[in-house]
Amino acid sequence: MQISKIPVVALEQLQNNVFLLKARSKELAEKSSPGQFFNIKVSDSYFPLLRRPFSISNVENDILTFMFDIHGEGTKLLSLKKEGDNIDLIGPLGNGFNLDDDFDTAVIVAGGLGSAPFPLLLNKLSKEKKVKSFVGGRSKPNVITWKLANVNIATDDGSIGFHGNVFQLIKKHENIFTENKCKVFACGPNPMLKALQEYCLANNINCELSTECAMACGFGICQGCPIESSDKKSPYKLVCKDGPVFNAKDILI
Amino acid sequence: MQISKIPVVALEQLQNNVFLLKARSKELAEKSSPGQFFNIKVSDSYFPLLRRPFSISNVENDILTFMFDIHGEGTKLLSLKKEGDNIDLIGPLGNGFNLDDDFDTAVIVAGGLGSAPFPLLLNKLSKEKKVKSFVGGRSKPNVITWKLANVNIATDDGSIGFHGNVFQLIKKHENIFTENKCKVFACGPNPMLKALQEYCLANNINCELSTECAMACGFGICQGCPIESSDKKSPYKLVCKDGPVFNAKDILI
Amino acid sequence: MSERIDLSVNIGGLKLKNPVMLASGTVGYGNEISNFTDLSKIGAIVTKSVSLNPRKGNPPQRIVETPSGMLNAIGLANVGLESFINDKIPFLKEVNSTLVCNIAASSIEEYVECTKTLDGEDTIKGFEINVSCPNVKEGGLIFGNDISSVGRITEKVRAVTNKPIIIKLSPNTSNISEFAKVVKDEGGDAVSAINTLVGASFNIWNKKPKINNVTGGLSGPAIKPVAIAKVLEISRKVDIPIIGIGGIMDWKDAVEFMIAGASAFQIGTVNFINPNAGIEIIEGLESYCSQMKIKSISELTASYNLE
Amino acid sequence: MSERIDLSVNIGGLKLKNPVMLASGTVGYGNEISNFTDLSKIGAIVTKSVSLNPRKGNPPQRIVETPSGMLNAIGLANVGLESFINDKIPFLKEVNSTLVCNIAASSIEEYVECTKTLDGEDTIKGFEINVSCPNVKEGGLIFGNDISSVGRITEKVRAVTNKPIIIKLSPNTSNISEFAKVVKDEGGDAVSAINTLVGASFNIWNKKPKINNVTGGLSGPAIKPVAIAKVLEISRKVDIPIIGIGGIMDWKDAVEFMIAGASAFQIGTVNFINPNAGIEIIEGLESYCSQMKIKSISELTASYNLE
Ligand SMILES: Cc1cc2nc3c(=O)[nH]c(=O)nc-3n(C[C@H](O)[C@H](O)[C@H](O)COP(=O)(O)OP(=O)(O)OC[C@H]3O[C@@H](n4cnc5c(N)ncnc54)[C@H](O)[C@@H]3O)c2cc1C
Ligand SMILES: Cc1cc2nc3c(=O)[nH]c(=O)nc-3n(C[C@H](O)[C@H](O)[C@H](O)COP(=O)(O)OP(=O)(O)OC[C@H]3O[C@@H](n4cnc5c(N)ncnc54)[C@H](O)[C@@H]3O)c2cc1C
Ligand SMILES: Cc1cc2nc3c(=O)[nH]c(=O)nc-3n(C[C@H](O)[C@H](O)[C@H](O)COP(=O)(O)O)c2cc1C
Ligand SMILES: Cc1cc2nc3c(=O)[nH]c(=O)nc-3n(C[C@H](O)[C@H](O)[C@H](O)COP(=O)(O)O)c2cc1C
Ligand code: FES
Ligand code: FES
Repeated sequence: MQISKIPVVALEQLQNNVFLLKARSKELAEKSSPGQFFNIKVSDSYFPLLRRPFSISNVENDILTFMFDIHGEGTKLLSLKKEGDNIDLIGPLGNGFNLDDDFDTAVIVAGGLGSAPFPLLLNKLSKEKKVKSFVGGRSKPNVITWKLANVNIATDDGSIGFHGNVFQLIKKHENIFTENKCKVFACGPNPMLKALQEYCLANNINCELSTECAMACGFGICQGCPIESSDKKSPYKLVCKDGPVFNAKDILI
Repeated sequence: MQISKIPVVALEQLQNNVFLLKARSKELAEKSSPGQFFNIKVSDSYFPLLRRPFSISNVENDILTFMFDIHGEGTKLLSLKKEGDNIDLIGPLGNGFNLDDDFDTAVIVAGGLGSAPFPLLLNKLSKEKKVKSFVGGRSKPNVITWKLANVNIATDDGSIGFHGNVFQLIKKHENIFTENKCKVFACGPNPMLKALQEYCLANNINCELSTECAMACGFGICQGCPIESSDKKSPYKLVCKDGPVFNAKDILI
Repeated sequence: MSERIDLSVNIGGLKLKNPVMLASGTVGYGNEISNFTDLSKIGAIVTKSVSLNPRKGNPPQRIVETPSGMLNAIGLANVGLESFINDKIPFLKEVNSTLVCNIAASSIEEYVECTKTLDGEDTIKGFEINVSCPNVKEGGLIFGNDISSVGRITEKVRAVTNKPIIIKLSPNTSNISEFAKVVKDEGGDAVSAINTLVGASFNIWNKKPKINNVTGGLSGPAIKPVAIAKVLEISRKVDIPIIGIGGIMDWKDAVEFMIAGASAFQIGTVNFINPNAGIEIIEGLESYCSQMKIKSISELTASYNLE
Repeated sequence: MSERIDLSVNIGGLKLKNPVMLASGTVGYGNEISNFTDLSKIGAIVTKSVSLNPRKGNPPQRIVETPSGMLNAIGLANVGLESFINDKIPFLKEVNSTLVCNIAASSIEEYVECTKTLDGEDTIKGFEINVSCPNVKEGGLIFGNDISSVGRITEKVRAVTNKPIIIKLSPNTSNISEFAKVVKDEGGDAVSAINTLVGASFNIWNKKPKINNVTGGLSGPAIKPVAIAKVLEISRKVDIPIIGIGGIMDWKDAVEFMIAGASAFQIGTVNFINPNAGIEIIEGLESYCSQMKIKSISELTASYNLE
């Protein structure tokens, strides 16, 4: 957890509106684990004022990759970075996915940009584990399968893969949960996370959810990013510090 | 006077901290006259909020040139423009130099970036007129003589040319005012303009001064840019609309 | 295209073809800005504050940029009532846009005198009474931050005109809705909110204020959240039409003000940067309404959902 | 290098090694930010507002970015007095930075109780009394915008401690200097100005407020000109030490506040973006002073030149 300035080595367009920002830092590459994020300063001025949080999408040798789409002013500026620029970032931040649990099959569930953290996760996953990925999107161009394995696709409009949402698709493959010792790793829009959470809790499936929330600091000093704890007596948890990855049983979405 | 978006054709470093921004517009090139300015939007967002005013430095065919140094946030952003970008600008604005008076010798007086408007002036000046230029700067790197003719240089530190300020240099060449029918055209810091104004009024020399002032709109709607009129009874004049070039006898500096 | 959207609004009797008004002090008297934009399409023009006698205004420096904003201390520079009528109204008449005349004064009598004199001008469809200029020694905030003065000004001006009266409120107070309440009680037709916030800025090298007047009025995007909160406060507490002002740069900002309670809105600082902003906002409003299936823009006013 | 510049300041009895303070609510209890910056070099840390009992704070969304600013409605989420003493003070003790404890409350009795309880903690060198939080239903601005409440709170808190008392003032008022005056009259040692401005923002697609609490507090560079004007107003009218707060991003902003009248200053929002800003500001102040031939930074306070 530190402030660093590291050089951009490439800004690539992965597809459509999705970009990959690659930057070099041996030290940060070594420290990063799947599900953690960096809080990135997108401009040299104080406009936009706040940093923007992005998951670490992948690490290859000393290259960190971030995956993003153009959403507003901040991501637009990020998409203009080019080789040779320096980016100023804080991290790695937060608690990522826990890969040490007892499971034999990793079930990846991603909606839209929710695919971002999983290349690194698969990278770090022990080679003995099986992987099953479910990836959803509005339409074909929104489906991101970059570096995922064993992918099943769902689109709202049916333009590719299953016609429906990713949760419905998973239900069609329910048998994997009975046939394997699964752990679910999910990232995507709240309705998706919520449906998945309910399902996993009801069926006693180990499940981790990567959550999102507006953030100011990203490291626990502003209290801007609360998420309701499932333990009604305890106060809010902080997405940036206690998360962004939570076990499905620990939070209310 | 209109809002235009025109393509940048080049961003060149003239010297040291001085840049030339070249952009193409046949229409604006035709409309521009020496001493007028454009109010340029330096970014695509509303940060910085206000446009930045720049004199038209030169016009060659359909290419407009602006000359600037990096002063603050706005000029820094401007220096990052590159071929293919579009710039959004309002103008040509204001009243420029009057070249139709009765004179045979144009005496150009420029301090620092005050050299900016004179390439176009010389360009438009009838070929019969003689030109004599006096250019001052703090030190050698601050002296800008781009496209000027018959240049005499003064530097505060004596690193090139006369050791002293440009006004002292002119006094050493006083004879030009008696030997010719001169008109003085001046642009530069206020103390320079003030000294020159006093001198020209005392010696009955026709003299036009290009003035500067913080501006919001640049075209007369905000009243942000007053300059004292020498006619005590009349209210302020507006630098953007009534100027930026004024006859030395019309204003108080 | 879908059926025509009704953009017209009625602000306490002031009928406009659309809710876009150009704010006082940011369009002069219309001449210069008409080079850049079609004033006949704009809902209304609010003229630069006029006072009984001409005012020279403050010495320079009058403006300075701040983060996402600007400070100004123009000091109500204006041509005075007589020249306004003789020299400025004729052009404004031609423009074919609804005209609201903004009046500033340093005494209640002066407000009354100006209003009375201008009441006969057909071209003027309403008055905006500026009780909130932060940049003059007399009048200005001494009135604007005192509830009873605002009440008395409203009452006295009401007595001399039947045209719509809008009182332009100061944000430099903790209870703007109480000011709106007194305006309503004394017969005012609407309030406009907000005028600029008092601000200052120093040059750290010579320790002088950057604005010659020491303090100035802060405008632009920086103040938008404050302005939205003020409009919302009035909307929740007082039943009076509100004209929202403060940091509107585009149609999205304008929609935000209407949701927060405004019946119409004014754009100020943006005119300096994009003098055609008003027209672009009208276009943006139209497509927003058609996307949201809003038939009449007035449905938007105070449509906030606070659960 | 030239001779050492004296950066120490004395704010009504509160002695700091330099004028840089980290603002309440923007450094938590010091732990997390200590990963990024050397807290032992900072003039003082002002802790997150503590109340008698723990507060859960407001439901999300608590923050939203605005042009050059942000709105927050944290709702004074804090661990409560007991846990503050037991769990947080020990870390803060180690840090070796001067500690100012910020107290928020919903009754005068609660202010008094908290101050009394904390008075015995040696680590705490002074109290900042927050009478100006815009984001809670009880207390907050109901106190902060009422002169007599501010007077009574100062008086009662004064009675239970001899340590320096700083009252943190609300900017959401037309006459901040009158509040500063009552603080002085009732025995307060200093004022800090400003807390956040009330602001709001709406999502135009679902018409809901972006901040769950509807309104929030505006901080960051957007408010700097307003804060400078408030500090200047107090400085010109009341003889009391002022701690300047609002939109300070770098040493230049800090110098501006000191010129405008501040004896010290606090940095808030900038910590979120650059958690090492405090140290960078100290370095900037040193080189500014040496350039300007200022031997002691306290010479800068209220050094404005208004001609
Ligand atoms: C822990 C975490 C990890 C993330 N990882 C990724 C990622 O790998 N790839 C990716 O594309 N996006 C990711 N996001 C979302 C990303 O931060 C936003 O898309 C981005 O901040 C949008 O900024 P903007 O200026 O383009 O949009 P604007 O809408 O203009 O931003 C305005 C404000 O809202 C905030 N904001 C907007 N959208 C979001 C959002 N979805 N979540 C949180 N804050 C938001 C911004 O940070 C900013 O403060 C992540 C968010 C979090 C919290
Ligand atoms: C009519 C006119 C013509 C000009 N022509 C030229 C030119 O040809 N070349 C050139 O380099 N400069 C020129 N200037 C000055 C130029 O506008 C400023 O250097 C520029 O605005 C600085 O912007 P910034 O953001 O880099 O500096 P900052 O200091 O960050 O700007 C802050 C604010 O102050 C204003 N400002 C700063 N310096 C000046 C100044 N000298 N005059 C007016 N406003 C200022 C800016 O416009 C901005 O609003 C001209 C100014 C005027 C009024
Ligand atoms: C340069 C300038 C001059 C102004 N002059 C006046 C004025 O004469 N009368 C008035 O009522 N308001 C005046 N205002 C205030 C604006 O009408 C408006 O209330 C304010 O600028 C906030 O809106 P904005 O953020 O869109 O600019 C002026 C504002 C600016 C920036
Ligand atoms: C997220 C956040 C939380 C805050 N919490 C508190 C608080 O608990 N108590 C307090 O007195 N001020 C609080 N403040 C106000 C700051 O201390 C400071 O007065 C304000 O942010 C203006 O300074 P800035 O512009 O440097 O941020 C908070 C500000 C922010 C942004
Ligand atoms: S973003 Fe600041 S505490 Fe989480
Ligand atoms: S800059 Fe607006 S009137 Fe001159």
